[in-house]
Amino acid sequence: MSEYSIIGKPTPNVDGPAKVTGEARYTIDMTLPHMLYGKLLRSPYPHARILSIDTSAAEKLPGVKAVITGKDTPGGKWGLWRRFRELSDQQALATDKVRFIGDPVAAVAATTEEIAERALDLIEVDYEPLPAVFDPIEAIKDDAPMVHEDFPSNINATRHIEWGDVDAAFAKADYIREDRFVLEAAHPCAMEVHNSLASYDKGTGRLTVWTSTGSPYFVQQNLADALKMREGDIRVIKPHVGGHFGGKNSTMPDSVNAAILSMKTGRPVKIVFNRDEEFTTTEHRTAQHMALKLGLKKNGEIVAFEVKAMTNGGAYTGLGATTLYLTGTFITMPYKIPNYRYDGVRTYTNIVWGTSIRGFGSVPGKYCSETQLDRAAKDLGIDPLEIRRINAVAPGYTAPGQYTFESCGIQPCIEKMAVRVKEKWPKIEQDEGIGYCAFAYMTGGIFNWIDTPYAYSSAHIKVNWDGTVDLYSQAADVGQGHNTVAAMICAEELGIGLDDIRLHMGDTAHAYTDLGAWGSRETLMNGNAIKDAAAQVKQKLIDIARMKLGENIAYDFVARDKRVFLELRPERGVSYYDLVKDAIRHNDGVPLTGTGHYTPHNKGMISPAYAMGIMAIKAKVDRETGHVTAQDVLVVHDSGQIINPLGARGQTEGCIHMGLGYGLCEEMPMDQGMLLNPEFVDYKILRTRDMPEIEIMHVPTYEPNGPFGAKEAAEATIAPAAPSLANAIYQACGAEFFSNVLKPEKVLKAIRAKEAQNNATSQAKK
Amino acid sequence: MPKYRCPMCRKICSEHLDLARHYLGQTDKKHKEWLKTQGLSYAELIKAQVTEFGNKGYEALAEVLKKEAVVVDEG
Amino acid sequence: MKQQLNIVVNGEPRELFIEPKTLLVQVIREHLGLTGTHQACDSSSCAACTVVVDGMAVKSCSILALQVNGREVLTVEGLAQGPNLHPIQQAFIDNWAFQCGFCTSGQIMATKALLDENPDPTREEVQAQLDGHLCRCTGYNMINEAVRDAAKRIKAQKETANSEKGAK
Amino acid sequence: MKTIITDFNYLAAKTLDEALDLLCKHKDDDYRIIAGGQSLNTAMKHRLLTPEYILDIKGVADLDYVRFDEKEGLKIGALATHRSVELSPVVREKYEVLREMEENVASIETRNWGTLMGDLCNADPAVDPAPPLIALDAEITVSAKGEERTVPAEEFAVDFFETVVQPGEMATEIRVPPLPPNTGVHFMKYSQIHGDYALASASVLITLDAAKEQCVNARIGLGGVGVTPIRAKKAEEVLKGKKITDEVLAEAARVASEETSPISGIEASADYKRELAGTLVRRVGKEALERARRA
Repeated sequence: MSEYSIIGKPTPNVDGPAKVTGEARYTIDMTLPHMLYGKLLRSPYPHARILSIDTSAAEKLPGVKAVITGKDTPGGKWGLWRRFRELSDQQALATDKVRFIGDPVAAVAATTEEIAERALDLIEVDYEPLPAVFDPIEAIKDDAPMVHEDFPSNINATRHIEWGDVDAAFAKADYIREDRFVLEAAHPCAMEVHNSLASYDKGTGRLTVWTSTGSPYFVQQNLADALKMREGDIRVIKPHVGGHFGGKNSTMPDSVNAAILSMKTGRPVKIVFNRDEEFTTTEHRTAQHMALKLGLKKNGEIVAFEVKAMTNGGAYTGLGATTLYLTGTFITMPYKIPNYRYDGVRTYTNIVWGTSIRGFGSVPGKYCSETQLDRAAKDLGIDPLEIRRINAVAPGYTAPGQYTFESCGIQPCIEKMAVRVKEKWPKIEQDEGIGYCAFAYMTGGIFNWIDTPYAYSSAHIKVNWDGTVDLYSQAADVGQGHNTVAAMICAEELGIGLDDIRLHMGDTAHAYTDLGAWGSRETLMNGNAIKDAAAQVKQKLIDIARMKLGENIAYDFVARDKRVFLELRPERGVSYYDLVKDAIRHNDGVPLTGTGHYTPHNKGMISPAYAMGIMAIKAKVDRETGHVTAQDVLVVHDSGQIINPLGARGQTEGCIHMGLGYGLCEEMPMDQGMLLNPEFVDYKILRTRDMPEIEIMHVPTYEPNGPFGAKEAAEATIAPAAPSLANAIYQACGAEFFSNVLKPEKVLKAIRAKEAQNNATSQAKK
Repeated sequence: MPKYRCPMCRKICSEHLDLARHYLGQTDKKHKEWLKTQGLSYAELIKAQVTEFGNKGYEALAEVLKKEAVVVDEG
Repeated sequence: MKQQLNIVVNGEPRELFIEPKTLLVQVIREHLGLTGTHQACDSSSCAACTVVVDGMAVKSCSILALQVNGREVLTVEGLAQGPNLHPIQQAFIDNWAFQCGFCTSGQIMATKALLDENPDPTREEVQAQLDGHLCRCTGYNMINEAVRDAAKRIKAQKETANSEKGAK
Repeated sequence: MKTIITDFNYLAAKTLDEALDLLCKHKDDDYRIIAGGQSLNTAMKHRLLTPEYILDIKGVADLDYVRFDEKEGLKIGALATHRSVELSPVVREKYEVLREMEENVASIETRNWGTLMGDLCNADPAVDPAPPLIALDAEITVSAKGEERTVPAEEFAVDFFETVVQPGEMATEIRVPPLPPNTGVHFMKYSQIHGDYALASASVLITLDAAKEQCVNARIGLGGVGVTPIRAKKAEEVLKGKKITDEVLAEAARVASEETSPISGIEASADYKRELAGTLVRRVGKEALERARRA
């Protein structure tokens, strides 16, 4: 018998019935009586001063109820780095100048979407175009145009990490290589675009906002800043969310302007972005330049590693500063690196800004470091899997001043991979190769840039007379399956069934704080809070059971299968349902409640726990067209105790899909700040026929910081997909890549370059 | 062993290089402005640090801090 | 000038007066309030808005509603008959074939049309039929498994129904 | 999400005669013909097109056919959907290449509603049906009230999103002649993502002599490598009259790629597309040759 009755069992999604019948309501599906439709007028210039705005013609259009510009807004600036006010740089509508193509300058509310759209055409804006800057290397120059005043050379944030004696270690290294990389931007492309519905109550002065977000709490805080209101006068509700992937952490102009328009008109206002607005004005994975210097011993042991990163931040901060830091940390994992130095600078530029997209900084960095490691291994004549094994960390490993891996299954993961690869792919054909990448990722961030005074996560439980449990939390299911995980953890702790649990999630008015879904935090942080709340209720039930059974104080009780019974004598127990009734009777008719919370303490700079593993991809290259086929994927993953194997698999499959897209086809080419592919016609996402089958194996560990030993599941697996693929092509034909997006033409060029190099070498030998 | 205090705030470090690291990690105007009085540019120091391998930006600032940082007694 | 549109939606005859420029998806979502059909793009490239018209899977975002005059439209809301979920819906739940669920109604309606035509598709056939559907969450493999599982369930359901008939 | 905000007058025809009457009447107006309309509606959503009249021919049942007779070959009416061509038993039996082409046109949803003719009339240079129709020596009937003319497939598109169809006219039928004996045809398109627009596409038809030695006729259609789909006539000459070897195919491929004039885009440069066209001609030609030998 397994230790758990619910945890670890494949469990269908608790939101399933709603989602397969069309009954699930997303913000985009919602309307309110008397509702108006809002639209934003956006800048066509990457950088320009606003000289004047004439809204009179738009105001006269029948059906238009409000037209606002920057001067009509409360004027509060906001950002996720709330603790550092100078980095709270977003605003509802541009006042003095626009900073990227798509910066909003005016907003309209009208009785129909069509009238709102027509009204935008009638607004006249007089701009004075300013010189603009689009690349970090240009942005950091002395004479570069300044995107924000007070930020010389457009330096938005810098990060420095250092441990050991890097320079001395390089001096002693047997082998050193330096590589420079250019990483392309990618868009998260959630299927549901950003959209919000705001309803301001004229009588009470309070505001309710429904929005497609990963964190109702962040939106509430940011709205309070933007609107200069008390946060308690703002209620944010997260309905079902059609995808997040890191692109829905920041509060965007949809919710803020819908709120302002609702306050102006006294009517509910809904703003829905078009897909091209989604691409051109919402947050993406940052493009960056990276330089890596790696020092090894002859046997492949890493002795020193140095990384420099310059990221193309864009017009505002978002979570870009955190991403910059995490790029410098995830790139070291899961390896023993005795001497390490990282410097990162994030520059403001006149493009839409980059942020914390799925994988949170790990994706570009790992692409560079893992392709570099393969080249080093080849030069030293070491097998690529072996060099990863040699350097992989052991449980308890600490990167000085940064992070500690408590549970850590990377070594067994690599061993398992070595065995499985031999079984699965005994023969490699011409133009095929196997590429590897080891990886690790956090389980929720310890950071508090949002400056919350509250616990990082909390949950409240109410047990009713009939034994049904109401679970309240602000935690956000954005599609990752957290609602299912939350119900499972609650049910396991109380020893009841999923059918007993009623979820009330993602509403700032109904629950205490949770910081939302980012950095793979909900399972551990919200899970701990829920477990804590449930444990309080369980204790009350045990107390009643002990009293009823008259048991000795020394005997332990367990709650399981809807009973509470003696651990050593399971036949002596009481029905959960009877206990609940007794408990409520004993409590003067008050339902049983528990309030749990979790905040990490003394867990380093990043996270309380890390998931990790290794990926292998078998790929084939067409030497004539440059086409790369990812044929087969193997992952061995240490994800602690898996809560829901179905959900964990789903997340892993999805991460690999997105990771392969990063490696193969997703990019955001721009010309003078204008995105050239702002529709799915031109922004390529892998389709079903492009996806290989994926085999996922687990190395279970027990994570002491997580609920039931759980830690992050699967977000770790987005970063390794692209480097595994690039390494597979490198193994297949020697072609080397110093940027992601292996479009056929790039691959063909790399193959030709390799052939030319080989020819030159053989000529020289003659 | 002597310790050194940041000329602009209360941060105390035992090494000049560490103090330089602290200094360039600050994004407020006050810290940036003082660099100008020393003939240094915040942007240039960051640029030196991030565009070339090594610790060039910090080392340059550490040299200045060696002269300018306030020495704090051990006790 | 508004024109009359007569369509049968989920088995119910509907008579509407609409602007000719109205797209089928607008009729479904805005006029009829059937918001289970979603839109995720403006370029006819994602197939989230797929509904079944006269047995064919089509993209409701790219079709003028007047062009379906006189036809039968099936949306996700009309798939399950009576109190139980349709086997496709149950298979999608049991196989974790969705995460955020936003593209799911399109995937399910395309599956309905596929299985009506080909009751026992291979992995490759499912891929070929659902290739136009963008999904950002699942990586598609679990959808593919759900579709084939749904095929088995429908077959089993038919066999049970037949044997019950035979017994009578 | 975007909707069509341009108001237009909507006029629907139920027969070919009605359609030609409407076209005649609105010849001088700003109108667009709509069949499946999937490209047109998207263009209108983006306000790239803002016509005053929409002439709906989707209901013209007398043009919804896929027919074959031994003498005249295959006839595809203007309202036949992609899907009906794909599933047509006679297409499967006699013109396998058209089925192969259809299976990779966009998505099944698009093929269910969209017509093959509408796709040709939209005149995207990468349109999938054009190369095989060029290789098959198809011709397209263009009708106006009381008039009719036919145009070879390779001359149908005249520029980027522009065809020979003039105001007052509509394309009504595609006719594909019967395949001569000892003939093989193949089509391939390449896009990095399955089912996507072609970076380049090629279709090659090869007819061998009775001994199945010499190539007596060859036709090559290319897509995505110019402002319109093109016929690679010089490359055809390389094949004609020869025993086709790998070397001959390689030479034809080289010549074909020289006949292209692709445009650089974010997806690939002109140079890449030019080379890709050659690679496809070689691969497709080899399969067409095999098929001709088996025919």
